[in-house]
Amino acid sequence: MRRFLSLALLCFLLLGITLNAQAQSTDAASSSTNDAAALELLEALDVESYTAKGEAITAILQSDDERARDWLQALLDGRLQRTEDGRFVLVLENRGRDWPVADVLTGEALGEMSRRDLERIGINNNLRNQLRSAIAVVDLYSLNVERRRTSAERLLGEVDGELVPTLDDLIAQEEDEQVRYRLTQAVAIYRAEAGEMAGVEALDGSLHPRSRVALSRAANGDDPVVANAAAASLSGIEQQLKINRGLETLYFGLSLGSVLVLAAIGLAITFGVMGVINMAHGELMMLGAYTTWAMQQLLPGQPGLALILSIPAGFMVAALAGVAIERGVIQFLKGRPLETLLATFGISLILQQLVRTVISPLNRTVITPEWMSGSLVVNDALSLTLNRMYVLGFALVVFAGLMLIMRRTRLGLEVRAVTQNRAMARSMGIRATRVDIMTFALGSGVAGLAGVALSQLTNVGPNLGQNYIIDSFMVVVFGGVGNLWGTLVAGLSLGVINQVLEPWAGAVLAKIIVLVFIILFIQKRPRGLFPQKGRAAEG
Amino acid sequence: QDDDPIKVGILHSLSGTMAISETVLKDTVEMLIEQQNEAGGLLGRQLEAVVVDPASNWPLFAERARELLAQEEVDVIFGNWTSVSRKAVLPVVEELNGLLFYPVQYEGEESSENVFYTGAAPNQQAIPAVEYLINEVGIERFALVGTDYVYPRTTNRILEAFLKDEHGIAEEDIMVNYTPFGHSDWQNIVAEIRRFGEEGKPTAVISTVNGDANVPFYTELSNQGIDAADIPVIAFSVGEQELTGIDTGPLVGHLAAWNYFMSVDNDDNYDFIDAWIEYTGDDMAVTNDPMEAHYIGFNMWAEAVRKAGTTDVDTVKDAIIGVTVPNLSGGYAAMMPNHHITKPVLIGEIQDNGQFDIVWQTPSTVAGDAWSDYLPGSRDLIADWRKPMECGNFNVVNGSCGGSTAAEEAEAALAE
Amino acid sequence: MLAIEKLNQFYGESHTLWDLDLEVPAGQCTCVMGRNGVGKTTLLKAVMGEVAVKSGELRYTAEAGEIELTKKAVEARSRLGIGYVPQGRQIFPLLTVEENLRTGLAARSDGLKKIPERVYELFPVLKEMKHRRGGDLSGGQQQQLAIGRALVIEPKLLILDEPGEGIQPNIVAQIGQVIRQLINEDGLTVLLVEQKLPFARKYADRFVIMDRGRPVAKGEISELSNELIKQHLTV
Amino acid sequence: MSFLQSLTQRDRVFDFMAPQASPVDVRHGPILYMEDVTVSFDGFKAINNLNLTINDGELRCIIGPNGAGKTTMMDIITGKTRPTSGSVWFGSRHNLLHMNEPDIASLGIGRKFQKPTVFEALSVFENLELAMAADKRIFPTLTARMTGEIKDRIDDVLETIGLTALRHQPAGILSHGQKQWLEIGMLLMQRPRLLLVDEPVAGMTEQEMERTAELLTGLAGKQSVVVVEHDMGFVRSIARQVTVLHQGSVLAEGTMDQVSSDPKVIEVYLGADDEEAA
Amino acid sequence: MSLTTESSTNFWLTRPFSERSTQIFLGVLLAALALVTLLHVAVPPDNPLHVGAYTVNLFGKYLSYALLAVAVDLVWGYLGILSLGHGAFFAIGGYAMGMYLMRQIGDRGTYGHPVLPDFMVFLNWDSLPWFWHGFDMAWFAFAMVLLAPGLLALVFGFLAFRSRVTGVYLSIITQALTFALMLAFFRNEMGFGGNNGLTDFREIVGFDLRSDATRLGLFLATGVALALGYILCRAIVTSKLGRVSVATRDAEARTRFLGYRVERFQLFVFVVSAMLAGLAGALYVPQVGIINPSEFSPIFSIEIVLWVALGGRATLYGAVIGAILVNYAKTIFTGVMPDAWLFALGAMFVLVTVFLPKGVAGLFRYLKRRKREEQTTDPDHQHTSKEASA
Ligand SMILES: Nc1ncnc2c1ncn2[C@@H]1O[C@H](COP(=O)(O)OP(=O)(O)OP(=O)(O)O)[C@@H](O)[C@H]1O
Ligand SMILES: Nc1ncnc2c1ncn2[C@@H]1O[C@H](COP(=O)(O)OP(=O)(O)OP(=O)(O)O)[C@@H](O)[C@H]1O
Ligand SMILES: NC(N)=O
Ligand SMILES: [Mg+2]
Ligand SMILES: [Mg+2]
Repeated sequence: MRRFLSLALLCFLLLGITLNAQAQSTDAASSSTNDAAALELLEALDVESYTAKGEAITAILQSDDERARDWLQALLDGRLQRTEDGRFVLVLENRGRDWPVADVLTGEALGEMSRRDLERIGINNNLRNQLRSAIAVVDLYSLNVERRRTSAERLLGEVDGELVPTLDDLIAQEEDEQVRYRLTQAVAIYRAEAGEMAGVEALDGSLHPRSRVALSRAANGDDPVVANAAAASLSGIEQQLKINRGLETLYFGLSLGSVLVLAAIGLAITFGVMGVINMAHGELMMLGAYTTWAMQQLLPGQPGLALILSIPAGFMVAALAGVAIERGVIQFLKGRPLETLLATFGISLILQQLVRTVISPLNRTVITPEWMSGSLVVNDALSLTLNRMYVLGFALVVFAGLMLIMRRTRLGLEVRAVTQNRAMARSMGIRATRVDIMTFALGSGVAGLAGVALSQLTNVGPNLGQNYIIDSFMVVVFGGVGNLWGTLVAGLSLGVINQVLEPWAGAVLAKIIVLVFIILFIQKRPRGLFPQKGRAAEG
Repeated sequence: QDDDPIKVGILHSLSGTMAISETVLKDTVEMLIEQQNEAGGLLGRQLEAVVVDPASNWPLFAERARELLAQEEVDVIFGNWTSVSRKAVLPVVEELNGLLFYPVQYEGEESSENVFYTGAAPNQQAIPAVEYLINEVGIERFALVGTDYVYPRTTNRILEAFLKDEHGIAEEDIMVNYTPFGHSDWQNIVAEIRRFGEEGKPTAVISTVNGDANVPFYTELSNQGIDAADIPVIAFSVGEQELTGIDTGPLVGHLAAWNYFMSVDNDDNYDFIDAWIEYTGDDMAVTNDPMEAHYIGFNMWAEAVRKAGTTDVDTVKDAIIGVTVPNLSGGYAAMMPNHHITKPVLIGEIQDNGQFDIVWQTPSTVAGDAWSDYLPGSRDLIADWRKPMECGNFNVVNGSCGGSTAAEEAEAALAE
Repeated sequence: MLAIEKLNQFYGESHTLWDLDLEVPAGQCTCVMGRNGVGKTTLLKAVMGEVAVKSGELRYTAEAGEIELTKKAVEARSRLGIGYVPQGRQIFPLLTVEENLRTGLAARSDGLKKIPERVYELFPVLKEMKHRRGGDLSGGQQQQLAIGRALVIEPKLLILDEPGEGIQPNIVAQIGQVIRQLINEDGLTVLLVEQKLPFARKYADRFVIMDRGRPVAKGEISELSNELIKQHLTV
Repeated sequence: MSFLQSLTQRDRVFDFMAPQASPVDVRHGPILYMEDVTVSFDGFKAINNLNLTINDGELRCIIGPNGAGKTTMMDIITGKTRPTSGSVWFGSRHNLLHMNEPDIASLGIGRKFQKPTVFEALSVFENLELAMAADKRIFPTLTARMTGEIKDRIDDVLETIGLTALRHQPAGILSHGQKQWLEIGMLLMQRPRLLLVDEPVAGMTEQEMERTAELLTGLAGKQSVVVVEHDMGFVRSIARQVTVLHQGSVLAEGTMDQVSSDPKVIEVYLGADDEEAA
Repeated sequence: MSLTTESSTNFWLTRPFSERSTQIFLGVLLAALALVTLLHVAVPPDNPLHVGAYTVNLFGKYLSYALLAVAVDLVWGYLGILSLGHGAFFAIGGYAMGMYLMRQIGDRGTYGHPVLPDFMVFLNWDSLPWFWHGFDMAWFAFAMVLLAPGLLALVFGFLAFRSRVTGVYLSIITQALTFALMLAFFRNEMGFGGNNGLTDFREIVGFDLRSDATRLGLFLATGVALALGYILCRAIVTSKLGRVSVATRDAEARTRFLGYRVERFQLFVFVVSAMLAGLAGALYVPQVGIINPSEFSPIFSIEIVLWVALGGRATLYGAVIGAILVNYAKTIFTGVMPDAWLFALGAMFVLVTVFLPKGVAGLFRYLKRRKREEQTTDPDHQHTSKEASA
């Protein structure tokens, strides 16, 4: 399998034609005569045996049909299907019971068909690999730089001796820096594995895993000079990798931390500042997450836009729910903070079951928009996942916003006055009721925002809230109740500690250690990371 | 008396963490009962569902089971998902002599007189899946990733032994990792898997990750760019139901091993799916393996009742061994003397529509093995509930029935 | 300025204020006196609305005319120009001195955003300790803060519950002078609870002596004789 | 300490077996001795090189401007605040800086707080009961009985503080002045060697002030009393020796007449028209 | 708080018996125990009045929850420590009992190993871990039921109280404690059966756990334990120590200035409470037939607090009422309306908090006061009646 790519490339080259050259010379008139041949090619795919299918793929690759790439892509995506009357169709949208289809050969839309009447040309992972390689081969000659980059990348570790001269030619012709670099690297990997000094030298400092595999093979080779050079290269690379791994762990930690911060920051308002032990906080987050889902249902095909709109919408939905909770229950519990625990726990049960009954007990799918998936590649050994980077940034923005509101607006002052001495605050003319509503709405709304962010990382389901409530309280308390900075620092540091511990302790033990750490830390600082100091706090 | 409906207990969590998986099973049994009633009931009597909610709380499972058997006096129970809930219920059904049909794949190492295991035992899922990876895909390196509880632990132990002994896989080519329930931060583990797979050998992940932890797991896999073609993940707990909560686009090609897929091309299956969609009123509703298990279990029980002419537990228990009913994948399921059933093993690849494409299946059905051949303690045990053996853990080496007779003897001694 | 009529107040079952009548004339300082626990603080709280009254009327003369206070919410009362310095200081312990003062801005009708300089002039220690938390201040400093905070409102009616408590003598005298000054120059009305006779004698215009929840003697401050004191204030 | 010792000296292992605190050693005169004490809060020196000696049986008045550090000084003596530097001795045996609040309290230092703090959920009677000098370790407390003698004492104190009628009311409902009295009552129940009284007459009428004065002067001699007060009339009526604190250190010390004619004291504290307040 | 201080001159442990509330409580409890026994044993099964084994078992479970709630109320109601981790002590007591019951299985397990419990054979362990030794002896196991949670509470409490951790900080670290223990017990390496926990019990001190007589016995034993636990707690709260606790709850610092070593009082009460919780767990396990780490889950501990709050904090009998009420409601609701019972339970929590600020016990006291008020309606006598009511 490993060598399939070079094989395919070779056959392809032997034909001595490139598709893009071909594409120009083909005209529409010849397509009908081609259809019979094309049908034959496709027929060959509709067999039981995967080996036979593999051969059929090669045949398609070798044919000079300009639609070959599209067919292969359709096959790869599982959209190449057959109707009962033997027609090959392309499934345009395969969700639900009836799917819209189009004819593969003519491209003519055929309306919707029942999935019962369609039979898919199945592939397995082997064929998938083969297809990818095949497409890559075609793409190596593509005019599109992106496609060339992808296919050059695929060549790493897949090159064999026969291919080297061809690749050297390609390198000479290639204009794009990146494609050239990858192709050079691909050749170097082959050479290093073959024990050639040139290969080893070219791979020095390369962080790509394939290079490392090649170098370690070279290091075990017979020629002591090459082996030594390879070993030296390797140890240099290991050093680099260690640094990269450290950075990666830090990133993991900050990103886990940002999730904790997001989950906790709303609670830092409702619990930390207002003193309401809000057990329904998690369910408010859940509402935010479901809002994202609902948005995506409302705007099918535009997951990104839906996600962006979910930010204000999630805030509003959760904030309104917060207002309802405050008006309906919490206002009657003034001065009885512990009772809020009881009531909000009841509310959280109700909200959970409400979602189960009204929507579904099952998780909902929230789609990650294109621009949020994948990673930002820093180098071959370090890439930062984009969705988490967005979440990290989002958490910081939300934090900064809250900080501004609490520090710079009158609401911040008034809510603190009201919680510290309600009667006196009212005597000073502060509208305590309004302050309560607004603050609770703010805290709840932020929970909603957290839910929007979480929908990109984890399950959107009725249990979402339950999974975060304990952690949230822990972060708020660990940071020091009533201190927003504390929440930020606590969340981020717990995240980092957890991720640093995880590789050597395992996920379960790491969690236990973090909990024990919290217990011991509180012994040292009985009022959290950033305690309220002085007479005032001691009361 | 004879006109009284036959009571069918349904013991699935409708709230709490397991509701996500179990609610549909409750609906499935209710649907099957409805269908049966439309077809005239059983023995001329109507069936009546008795639904309770054990709320994902294990002691509550025991309590509800006792209520079903002692208060409601149901004739049979369909229920449970997690092994721990089954363990909690087991003493109750044994004491009150009930019938329990358990529909979920599990770790084996159990055979009770009163329980019928319609889900897969490890030899009906894990072992064939690994055979597939080695023989068909050419995998040489395995990351065993699971949730930290008994089912993954056992499965992985069996697999480790199997990989080393039968396929000569080296210690360093096996990586094992456990995470807590509901684990949501997979960054480190996925990075570790990625590095594990970058060493040059074809690598696969065998996932016994349970329930809610799967969504963040797969999300992280796709974000860190782990593609099914590079490092395929084969899962034993991810079915169509779980996929409804995941954006499957990036997961295409990852695998699952089950005994049934919704995509099975078979008319019985299409009828079942249509009935299900109609019953739920949801066009998007999916079916999955434990649902099929209940379908088989329900039909087996109905068949046994018909055969016995009564719902009496002891009679049905004897009658059901050997009963064979069609499964949904075009074959037949038979109840074995060890209270496990025969099942085909299917490997499917995830499609971007949330369905599985079946890429491989065992040539014939596999009989469930209550006691694993790969574990030292259980190698010598067999279960056979036919007369005269009537034992769930017969030790073939010393030729005696393990704990059960000892217990009976003690009981007898106490009674005197 | 404020006329109280037939005021009855209960704490649970215990009847604290009994059919209380009281007149607080505008532009004057009325001093309420009485032994511990007779209901002085309760009376002031009833005026502020911090405790609910069972029956009676509180007629307050504001710029807009006469207003029945019992129907007004607490926060509305301060917006009508009533400043309150409660017993026991009741500052916000975790707010800084400055923030404590800023809370008073809520009740101002002119929407002023800055703390009037006059407050700092009167209590320079507050300016010095602007950024310290209120709860960290010494007892006397807190008392000064409480008075300063009430003055931020620029009240028409100032209610003071033992304002001199815990304050050093020269500042007590100064507070007295400021009160007089505000009364004389700005026409402020003051309702004062005070136990210390010298202070009352020096700065109040009228006195009311309370016992068991009702006034038992009242008059011009000059009429406050040792006789009366013996009769009502001795235990 | 050897293992054996640790077994025999079980009072060091199990606190509830420890004997009552050893008596105060006042053979050398002073019962309280503060030397070079400094406290700073984030750089602000609330107490600055304070030196103060209280003799056994003395009644000492301490006055000084708001924020002079009077309350902070009491906080140091009772273990609430740890000084930045300096030493504080109770008698010549007990270094108070090495002890925590309950240890210091059981040595015989009682305190009335500036802001009255009582146990609001407990009745007036129970407040006094808890304050009473008694064995305050766990098991004696658990098995303590209410004897007639104890009841009589509490009744006496209730009489003194004028709260007999409210004895079964929760202390939370008391008026401000009543709480002040209750705190004084708790102090009396405690029978400490040294009483620290922070502003005892705030919110009291002239007559109540006189009663308090009598009470405190009556205690002096048997017990040592330190009074902080801003009411000059009251101070004059009880004071023998007066210490003036200013900015955390002693500004003046002497009899009331000496102090009140001191121009520095007049400037920072009394003000020009002190005669009114007197 | 109507503490009858003056009459309480007798021995501290017998003091509660002179209280009316305790008399009523014990009377009701013993009557209930007797009634259930009678209806179970003497009334034939086909009679509608017959109480079945299922119900007896259910009541036994409620009673052990009630004891647990009493333990929580002791620390929360009277000491002001909101423990969100009491489930840990309950579970540890339960595990101690579970280990004993596992050892009682002997060679009757599925693998027939004479010493090792099934899950150890299954995990391929060759010998019993050290901490399992001794649990084959009833006296040792029963001692551990009290000592193990007591010891954990002692160590944990010692650290926390010494450092003066209070309020939410204390609540959260108790929660962290139980959370950490839950994760630890989930681990198979811990040697407690992992997620599956301990099950399949056969007999207890020689009695078959599956017989109705044993079940009745366990129910009665739990009832007696509840009565004794209640009396002990009552004795503590009516003693001077109880008043010190309340003082600590309201003004911890002030209590220190009176010479009480607050942290030791807290520790004492906390340990007593943990032991009672452990006892409750030990009685719970044989009745429900399983112990698994989910008893350690923080949500369970929060639920316990909810029972207490719902019944009425700081009354003890309120805790009992709350525990029984909530769990009975759960039983009923999950059976009668399996799809919607969370709505009912959630609504119950909300309504009780809003309309019964002092819980169900508060309602009782309110009704009692109303009755008394009706007897003395003369408004002029209000002052005197107030004093008389004290
Ligand atoms: N924790 C603290 N943080 C900052 N400053 C403090 C703190 N505690 C006390 N101070 C300051 O220390 C000074 C001394 O306070 P202290 O309470 O001892 O004064 P005092 O002499 O008792 O005054 P008063 O007569 O007003 O009661 C004050 O200026 C106060 O603001
Ligand atoms: N919350 C309350 N509940 C019940 N009774 C209360 C409450 N607050 C005060 N009281 C009682 O009401 C009476 C009057 O209290 P109030 O505080 O008005 O007295 P006061 O005249 O201000 O006394 P002082 O001079 O001591 O401040 C007192 O007997 C007090 O015990
Ligand atoms: N049996 C299981 N999957 O717990
Ligand atoms: Mg007052
Ligand atoms: Mg002071």
